[in-house]
Amino acid sequence: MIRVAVQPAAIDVGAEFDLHDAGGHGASASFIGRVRGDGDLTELFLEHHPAMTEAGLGDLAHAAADRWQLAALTLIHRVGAMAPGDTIVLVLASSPHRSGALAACEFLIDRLKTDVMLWKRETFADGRVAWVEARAGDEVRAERWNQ
Amino acid sequence: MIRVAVQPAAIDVGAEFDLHDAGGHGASASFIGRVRGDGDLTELFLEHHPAMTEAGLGDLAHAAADRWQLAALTLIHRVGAMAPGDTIVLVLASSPHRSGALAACEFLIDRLKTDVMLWKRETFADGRVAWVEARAGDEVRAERWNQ
Amino acid sequence: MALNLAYFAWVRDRMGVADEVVELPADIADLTALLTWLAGRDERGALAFAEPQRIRAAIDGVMMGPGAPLADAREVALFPPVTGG
Amino acid sequence: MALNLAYFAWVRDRMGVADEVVELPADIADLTALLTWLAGRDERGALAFAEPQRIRAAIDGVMMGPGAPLADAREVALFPPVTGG
Repeated sequence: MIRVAVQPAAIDVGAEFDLHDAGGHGASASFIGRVRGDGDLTELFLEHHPAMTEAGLGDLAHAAADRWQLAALTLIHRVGAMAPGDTIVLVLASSPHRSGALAACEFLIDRLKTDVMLWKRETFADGRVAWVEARAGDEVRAERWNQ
Repeated sequence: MIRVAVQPAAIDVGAEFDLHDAGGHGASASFIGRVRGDGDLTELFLEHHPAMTEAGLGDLAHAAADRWQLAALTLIHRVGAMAPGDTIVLVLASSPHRSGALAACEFLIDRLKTDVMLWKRETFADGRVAWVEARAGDEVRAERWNQ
Repeated sequence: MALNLAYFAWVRDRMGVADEVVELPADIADLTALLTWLAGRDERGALAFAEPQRIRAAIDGVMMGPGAPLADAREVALFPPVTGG
Repeated sequence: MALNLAYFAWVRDRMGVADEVVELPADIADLTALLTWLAGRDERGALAFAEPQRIRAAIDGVMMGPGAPLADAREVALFPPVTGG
């Protein structure tokens, strides 16, 4: 089962785990990314492209499911306005053995930082607003998976 | 917060996530291992050493927390008799950024398969009982972390 | 040639609009030429596209490199490197 | 020298007991010698320790290699390679 979603609503991590785990897979790896409140951040806004963002996540999900023969995969990205502590992204990958689940999880979080149309904008307590700059290290991590 | 447990009781994954996530960490990675029902397996029994198993898990947990500067770590291994679908092991690692959480999670699951005093015994529908043999690949995966 | 342009993140902020339809001169054949043309067209274009190496593009929903031809393109999306996850 | 031995997994199955106290001959100085002595002592020992390369050991709670000396040891745990996780 592959489940991909781009949603403005809060990600219900517990419900997603339950849905994903219905198969009782041998090994499940997850990654959860949350909004950090560093430097008096008050809002994180995630901009997306209505069609291309979901298509990009879907492409990554299918690539991972094929490469590691996954039994189940959940890939959910929140968009719009979020507060510190909110879950931005949830990756859940399951396979009979641990290596595939762990590798797929890491691949997905690395690649969605460089391949999917999403942009972060930060608003701080003093009113300052800034678009987050892409990090060179993210490109390096994402590139590893092509080797 | 480091939480390590060796327990005969079922692992309550949702409750452990809630406990672990109380800090609202930037990045959380998890690994869940479950009993697979391959080949008509009816019971998986995990034998442990009362003192050394928990000490071994504790040593690994502290090594990971130090190496990746983790904000929180949960490492729970079930022992005794289990049925297909039951959770054997739960690893939860959190850090401000994704790389530490993901690496710690993988390190812990790799190393606990070679460094911690636990032994699996399988019982099948036809009454056959067999101790699981250690796999050479597990040694190779565990050894990577010393490089 | 009429072309739909869509802008995202700070490219949209600097252009002041989320999308527009432009009438492209016949000699603008690829993405690099399009960015140069937009940067020279007006002040907001100069602000948004002064550093073309910081711009990424998709043609009709597919990510493309700077040399990609515009022939038959219906929509070009222009945006900074992505920062999701 | 009196020494506590503890067995786990199939080592325990083959030895028929989970632990025992043995009176060790004076010339049994390290783990390798202990395994050879146990394998030669009786039939269950021969069954459990015929392949010493398949045995792992801990002395007083610390994992040790085959050359580890037994001097001052109170308990030696003998077991197959672990298979948790």
